[in-house]
Amino acid sequence: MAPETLIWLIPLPPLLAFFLIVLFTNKSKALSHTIGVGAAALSWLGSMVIFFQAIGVDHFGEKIFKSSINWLPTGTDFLKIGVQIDPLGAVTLFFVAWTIFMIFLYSVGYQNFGQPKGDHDRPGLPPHGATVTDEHGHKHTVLSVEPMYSRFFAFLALFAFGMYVLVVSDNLLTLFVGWEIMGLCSYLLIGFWYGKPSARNAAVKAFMTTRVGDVFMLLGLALLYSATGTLNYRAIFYNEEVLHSLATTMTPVLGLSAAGLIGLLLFIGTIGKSAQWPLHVWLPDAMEGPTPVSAMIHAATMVSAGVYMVIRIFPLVTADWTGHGLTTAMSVIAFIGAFTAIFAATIALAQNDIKRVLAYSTISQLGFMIAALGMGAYIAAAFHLVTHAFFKALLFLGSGSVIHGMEHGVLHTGNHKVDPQDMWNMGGLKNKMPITFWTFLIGGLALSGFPLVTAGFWSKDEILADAFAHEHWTILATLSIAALMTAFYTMRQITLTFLGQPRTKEAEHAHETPWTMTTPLVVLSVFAVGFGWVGIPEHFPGLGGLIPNWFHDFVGGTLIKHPKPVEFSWIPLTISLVVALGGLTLGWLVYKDVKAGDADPLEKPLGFLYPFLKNKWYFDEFYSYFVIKPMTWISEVFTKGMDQGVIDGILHFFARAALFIGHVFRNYFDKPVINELIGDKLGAYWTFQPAGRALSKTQTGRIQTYLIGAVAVFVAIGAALYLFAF
Amino acid sequence: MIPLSWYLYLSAVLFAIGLYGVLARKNAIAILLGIELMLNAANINLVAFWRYGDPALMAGQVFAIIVFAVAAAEVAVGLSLVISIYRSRKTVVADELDLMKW
Amino acid sequence: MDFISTHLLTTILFFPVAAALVIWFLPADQPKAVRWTAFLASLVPFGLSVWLWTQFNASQAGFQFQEQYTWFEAINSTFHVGVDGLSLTMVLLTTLLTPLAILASFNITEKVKAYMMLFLFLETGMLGVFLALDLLIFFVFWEIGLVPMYFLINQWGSPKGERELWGGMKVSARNYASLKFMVYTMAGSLGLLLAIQMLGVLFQTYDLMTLTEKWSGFNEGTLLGMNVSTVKAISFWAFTIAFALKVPVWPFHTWLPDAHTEAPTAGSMILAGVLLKLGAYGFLRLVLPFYPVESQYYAGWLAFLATMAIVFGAFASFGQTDFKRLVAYSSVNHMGFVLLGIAAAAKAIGTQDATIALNGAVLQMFNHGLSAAGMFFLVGVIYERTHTRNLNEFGGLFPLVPVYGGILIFTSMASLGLPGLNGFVSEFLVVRGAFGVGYAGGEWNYMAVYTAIAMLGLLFTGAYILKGVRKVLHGPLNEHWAHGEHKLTEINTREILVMAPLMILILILGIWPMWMLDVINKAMLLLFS
Amino acid sequence: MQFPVLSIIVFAPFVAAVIMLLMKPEAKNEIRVTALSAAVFDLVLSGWVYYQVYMHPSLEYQFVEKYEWLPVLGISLNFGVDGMSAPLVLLTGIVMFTGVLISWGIDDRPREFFAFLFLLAGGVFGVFVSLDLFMLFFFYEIAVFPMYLLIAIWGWKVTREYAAMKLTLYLFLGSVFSLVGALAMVFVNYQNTGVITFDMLALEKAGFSQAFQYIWFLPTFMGFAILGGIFPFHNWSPDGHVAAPTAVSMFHAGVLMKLGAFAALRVGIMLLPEGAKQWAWLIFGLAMVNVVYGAFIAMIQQDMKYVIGFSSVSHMGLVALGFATLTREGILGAGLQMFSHGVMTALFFAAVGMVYDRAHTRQIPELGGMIKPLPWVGIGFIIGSLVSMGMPGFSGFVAEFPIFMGVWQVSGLAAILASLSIVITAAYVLLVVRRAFFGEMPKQFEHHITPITPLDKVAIVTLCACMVLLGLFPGLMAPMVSTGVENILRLLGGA
Amino acid sequence: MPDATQVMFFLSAALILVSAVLVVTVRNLIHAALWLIATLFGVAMLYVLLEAGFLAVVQVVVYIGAIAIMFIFAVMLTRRDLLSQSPQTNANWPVALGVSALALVGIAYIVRGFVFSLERTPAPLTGDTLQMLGEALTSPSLFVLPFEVASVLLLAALIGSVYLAWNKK
Repeated sequence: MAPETLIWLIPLPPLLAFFLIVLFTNKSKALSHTIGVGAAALSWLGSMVIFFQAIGVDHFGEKIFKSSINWLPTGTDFLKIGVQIDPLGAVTLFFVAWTIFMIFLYSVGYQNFGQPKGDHDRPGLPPHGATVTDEHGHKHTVLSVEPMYSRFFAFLALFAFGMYVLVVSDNLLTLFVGWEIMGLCSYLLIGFWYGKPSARNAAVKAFMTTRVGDVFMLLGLALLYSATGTLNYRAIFYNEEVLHSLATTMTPVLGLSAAGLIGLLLFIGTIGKSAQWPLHVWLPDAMEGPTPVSAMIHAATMVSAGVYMVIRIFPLVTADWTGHGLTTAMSVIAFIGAFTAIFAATIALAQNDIKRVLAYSTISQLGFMIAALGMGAYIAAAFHLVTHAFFKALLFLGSGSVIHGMEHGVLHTGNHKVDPQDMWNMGGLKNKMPITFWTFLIGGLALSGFPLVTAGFWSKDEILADAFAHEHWTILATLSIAALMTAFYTMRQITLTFLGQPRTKEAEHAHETPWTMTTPLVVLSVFAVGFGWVGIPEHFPGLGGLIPNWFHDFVGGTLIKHPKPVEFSWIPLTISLVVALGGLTLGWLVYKDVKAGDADPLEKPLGFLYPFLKNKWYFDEFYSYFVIKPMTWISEVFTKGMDQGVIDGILHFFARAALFIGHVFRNYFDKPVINELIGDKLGAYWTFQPAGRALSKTQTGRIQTYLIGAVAVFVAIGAALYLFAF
Repeated sequence: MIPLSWYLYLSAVLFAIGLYGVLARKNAIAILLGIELMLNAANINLVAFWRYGDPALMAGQVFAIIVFAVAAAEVAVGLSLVISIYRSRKTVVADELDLMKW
Repeated sequence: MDFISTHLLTTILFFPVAAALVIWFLPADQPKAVRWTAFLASLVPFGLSVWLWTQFNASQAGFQFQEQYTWFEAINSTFHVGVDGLSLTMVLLTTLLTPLAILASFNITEKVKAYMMLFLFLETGMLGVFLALDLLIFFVFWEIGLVPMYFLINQWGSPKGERELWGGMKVSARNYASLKFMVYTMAGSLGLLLAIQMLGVLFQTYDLMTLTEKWSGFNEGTLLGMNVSTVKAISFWAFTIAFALKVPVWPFHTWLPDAHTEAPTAGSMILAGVLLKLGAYGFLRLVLPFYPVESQYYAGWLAFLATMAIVFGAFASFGQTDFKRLVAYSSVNHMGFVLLGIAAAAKAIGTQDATIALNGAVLQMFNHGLSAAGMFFLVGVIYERTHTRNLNEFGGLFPLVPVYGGILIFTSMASLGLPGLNGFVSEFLVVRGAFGVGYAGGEWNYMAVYTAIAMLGLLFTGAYILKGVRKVLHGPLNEHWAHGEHKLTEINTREILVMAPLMILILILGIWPMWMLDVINKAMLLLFS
Repeated sequence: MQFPVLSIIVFAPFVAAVIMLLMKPEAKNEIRVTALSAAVFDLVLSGWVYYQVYMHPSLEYQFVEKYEWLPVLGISLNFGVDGMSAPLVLLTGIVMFTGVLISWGIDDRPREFFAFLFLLAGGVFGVFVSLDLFMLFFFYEIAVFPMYLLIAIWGWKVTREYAAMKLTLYLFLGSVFSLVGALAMVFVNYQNTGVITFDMLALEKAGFSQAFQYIWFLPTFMGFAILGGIFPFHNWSPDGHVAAPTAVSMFHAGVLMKLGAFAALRVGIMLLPEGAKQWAWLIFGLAMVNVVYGAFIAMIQQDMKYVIGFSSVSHMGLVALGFATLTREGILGAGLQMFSHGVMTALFFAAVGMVYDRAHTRQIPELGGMIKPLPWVGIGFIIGSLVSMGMPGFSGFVAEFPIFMGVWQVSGLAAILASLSIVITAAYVLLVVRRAFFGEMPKQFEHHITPITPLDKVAIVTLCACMVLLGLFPGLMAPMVSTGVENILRLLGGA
Repeated sequence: MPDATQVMFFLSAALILVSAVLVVTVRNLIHAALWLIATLFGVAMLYVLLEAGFLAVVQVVVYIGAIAIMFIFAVMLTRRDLLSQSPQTNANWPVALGVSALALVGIAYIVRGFVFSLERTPAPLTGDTLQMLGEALTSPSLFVLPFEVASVLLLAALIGSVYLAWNKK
């Protein structure tokens, strides 16, 4: 079928899966995950077809796959929505499809499919494990299946749907739709174990924090739409004069050009979604969700979506950019990115939770990409996005596997105090779970940019090279230090987790996880290594040119002005080599012989910094103090003080006033004046009663007196008649 | 010969006198007497008009007769009233008969 | 049939009354019969209005299916009804929600007859407002709608609850609420009444179309000793306040939380679903056409009020511990967007941005009708089971009532404006339109600022919605509801049947709003350009 | 010589009264039946008259009958109805009918009660239809006089003497003023034309001098307006309402006050149009006070009858207001309001009476939950209150709306002020409804509230029907009234 | 120079008036009754002058013979007052006087302005007036009805007075 049609179809299977599971099959776990994984597979298949068709076309950038339809009538014309796959879309689709598929597969194992039902498991809480008796009659506890197994896959499917929509859409509106749907899913999945207050709060936090970004993004959309009359990528970003006019029209806001303003507004959306400083706080808490979800969020979907969007709007941000120096928007972006990169890295140094370390590493890696975009390194950013997606997914799934293994141990010893995620409880898992170890190692190396082999090296190196080439020294410096730290904490993590001796009984009883979980690890580790090779710079000594810099050529086609690759220089290469290897060795040296119960070796040297870092620079406290509290307070004021106090007060005042007036009228005027004075006194008492008394004298009751009157009157009337009538 | 007006004036005066009697006298019977006078005054008029009008028409006389009858009736009833009142109240003084004053 | 097709509107309009009269003669001791009669009867207008929708020709200018009968010729007022795209949408909403509301109130046990009759009367009252093409008739129905609602709140409202007035004087909350609702609204419509009278005196007619052209054209000279512009300004505010009160717009909104909270479930469904729309409809049908100049001049104020409504509404809603109050305030917040759209349109009437804003506003009216009704119903469902609305007494109910939880989340997301569900489309259009107006041709004006602030409100919308969901469904399970006689029962089929149409529409409108927006859009184009 | 329907309508009650007085006082049921049949008879006839006038609208008086009565003084029994009076004739018929129905239970000398009631009714009919000034007064006094006895004998023990005397004094005092005014007209007319006539149609054409009209309008109009409850002289009416027995209150508020307003219109405005124009401002002002003042006072009353009494003051104020505008809409509205308010208060008092007969209190705080035992009464009262708050769809709105239109033409500010009363009215009637008919029923009333009789139901339904019908189809009355209005405007020189 | 009839008239008139005045003034009721008789007699004389012989007879017979005597009886029956020496006129007799005078003036005025001449001479009588009277009283075309009414009146009065005066002890 025509690729366009196919593209339309790609997002649908997950959606259908969602509805099928929610509405019908949620009773049957097997059916549900079959549907879920099947749907993922279908989308994956479709994506692959599209991807390969896309790379089949040369100069794909000019003749992309797109089709669109009218969606909203806006006065005389229509707001169109549609799908499109351009080079950027294609690669995104590629890694998204892979990671999502892998994560689905992984989830089956992670949620303990096939395991018995938990003894006292309850929906909304992580499974506690179930006791089984084996053939020897030994009772022992094993992992129990997730009570909301089907629902998990439903949400996951919805999540996937959101991401696919975002990727295939040809305009920012539908992108936003997918974007928000993912927001919902992150909410649902982070709060998957809503029974835990921490999870519940994390979910709300995630949703709200990202929503802060989304609101501004929506504003940006509205502005862009009003400015250009469309939201279609091609119509805006692939259109010189539109970009130019946007760049030249000035706005009252901080002297930004319309392009810049819109760019920044949209970028705030990214800050939220991609957890850039200062809206990064939700991402670590998002670890409350089941690990596949973390992988989903961090690697495959949400956070990548943020970066993806910035890459999309790159032409807007860089509109009328001469190539040296930075536009205001760009510098803002670059600053945020760079700062986030180092800031997150520092925090990661002091974390003990295996997943949180990864979380902060994600933040900092995203910082890298954003910084790259900020300084105009389009390709590099995109490249790092893809590679990062792969190895970060790998790392998360790996850590999930570790945790799973640890849980085994925990169940075995039955000591539930032990936190299976705390790296200090681990150690020496290398032999217990080899596959996990090796894949995790690959991932870790990729993350820290281990030279030449790993994908991470190539992409990160490219960023540094770009920074160097365009002489953004500060950025270069910052990123380099960040990279150093990255390598350091990665090694710290690996060492603490896998190397050395088990520091706890649980660690000793951990063991390898089922194939459903290990297979994805293997697959992803392949990409974590291999995907770097498609983007090796032309002039790289030795390797350069063995494989053409395919990624650069291909993705570069997305833009009108095909960005020219930076010329090779040794300095950034050395830097990246040094930081990577240096960091790794340093980490290994520091942590190689940590014993159970030891304090973190960094604690002493860092001094007061350590708690500061450990507490994430106290950002959560800061927010709860300066944002949450005031907000609740204000709402209190509005309801109690404003509505029921002032406004209702006024109303009640009117009511009382009316009553009072009535009271005054009646008791101070009507009764005394009208009734008493005029009516009774003046009328009756002073007039009628005297008159009556006077007249009553005439009423003698004697017939003759009456008779006299009668005759008199008769005569009188007679006289009158006589006078008038005759 | 006598002009009609003489009769008329005469009856007028007689009527007035009777009226005065009716209005001024204390005693119930005296009041009745006054009424008699007035009736007679009327009668004089009737007959006088008969005579001076068209004698062929007997209206004047007829009504005079009817007045007699009325007078008789009036006296009969009146007096019997007086008597019954006298029985109950032991008086026939009109002034004392002021039950009408409520 | 021929009669019906020629008298379609009057049939739709008065069928409920007829049904109510029929119900009157049903035995009072047969609530079942009464309920079902009411329900089926209320389905008829729905069917008819769907048919009306199909028969309606969107691209034809002016009103269709007009009917006109002499009514009060002594003051030149006729009974004149007709529909255009705007009223058609609202009619559809009304006739859709009424059966659902009636179905939702099947659990009413006391005075069922009266209840159902009132409901049907209410439907007629609301429909009348939407259909009227005569200002006087408009007002008649406008006011008459209050009566049934007053008694619904006063009689079938939540029996518990007290409201403290001045001096420690306490009154039962539902009495307070109902009286406040009635008197407040009447007071609000006083200005409207007076203005209408003035127009009638001025032009000796109440026909909407005639008035529209005459009044909006009538610009110089003096009136009542003031020059026309002043008079027009005053009467503009008279209209505005009357409608703003109904919408309701901050600061005229305080009747709403009380009324909503005390009203019976179905009552609040209709109240939020349709009655609030009357106000917005008034803006679109009367204020903008009558006062193009004034509304443009005062658009800033309208926008200000709208923004206030959005932000304060959101904040206030977030501050609630009473679930129903929370939802009630959310109405303030959502209707704020309608007004924002209207204000934007007023500012730049006739432009494309204005049209977009209006599309958004009207669609938002419809959407809010769906989602708010749904939310109130869901609150009602849980209230009926737990007899409390205090959010702090819930918690972690999700495992007990997964289906209910699912539906609740779905509906909340709709009202939160999640893309893919209806709320988003309309809110986006409003924001887009308003911003477009604020950014007309590279020229910036206050509308942009207001829009920006309104977006802040949108953020807090999320906050309170999530607060609601979080407090009810998530978190550690409040064991009180887990077992024993308090055990929370799952939402039953009837209730699901009430929700189903709403949810389906919410979804459809979210994904494919074209079918409705097209009608609205054409209407707006015909009306305002 | 057509069928003398009007004189039959007028005299039937008198005849009925005489017949009843001749019946044995023990034969209560026979008496009641007689009363009822007479009432129905009149109702039917007046309905027929109404129908005829409705069917053949014309500016002329219809069903005109003229019998010499005292030709020497130009007094004749001269009957006729126009668009203004026909509704009032119908109203009287209705109130008479319902009044008889709801006073069925009166056990204390029903013979005299009904006799006096019918005297009253006959007088009222007479006033509405007579085109002869003298006859108008004649019937006016006949109508006012029985009130005294009805209140003093059958009234509420506590205040009946006071109220009865007060009422009589006020009304006679008023009528004296008007009488003087009327006689002045007749004499002046005699001097001008050398003809003594009390024929109003003739007097309309008399063309009194400006000065004369300026002088005499006020006493004439105010004299009657007192019975219409105009402001400084309104106080007899609430006290009277409170003291009067139910049926009498119905007549009193329902018809008598209209009597005043109507006579004020007929004699005051129609005979002295110039004076009316001259003094309109004063009447307008007083009426404004009525409207607002009455509403405010009604709001703080605790006694249901007082509430309604003062609401009547307020509503009759609207009538006077309508007159005082001297505009087509205003007078039209006033005409409608007379009917609407008549029916409404009749219903109100009927309802209150029914409650009072059972609960033996009218104090709102002591009542409650009455709608459970007395659903019909409650619904009736509710409809009444909707009418009185000018709720569209009921007659009150149809009547008040044109009045306000008229007021607008005089002064926008006044319109705004007066409209205040609408809200206040809404507030207090709703409060009454809620406190008296809803809420908790006090213990002592449990099982003591007997259901109302079918007759009462008939009464309630009749009255409600009128209000709703008129509210939904103003066309049933407005056109007719507007012919009457044309008539008046013609006299006012087409204002 | 007055002719015989005039003289007769003056005499009787004088008799009538004087006695009438005495009737209403004298204190003793017996005398008053007696003076009444005198008055009635004078009236009878006038009848003669007016050539109404029958009436004159009836006057004498019925009035003087019956009525006047009845008065005397009545007076006797209520004799207690006869002894009272208190004035026989009530407090406001002057008013009474004035009013009656007024009445007199009124009547006199009317008589004066009378339409036809008061100076005409009576036509000579033709035929038997007594017979004519009889026919007038009996012929249905004339006055039989008033006559019958009068008789019924008499009867009623008769029964009534009997009933009233009946001593119920």
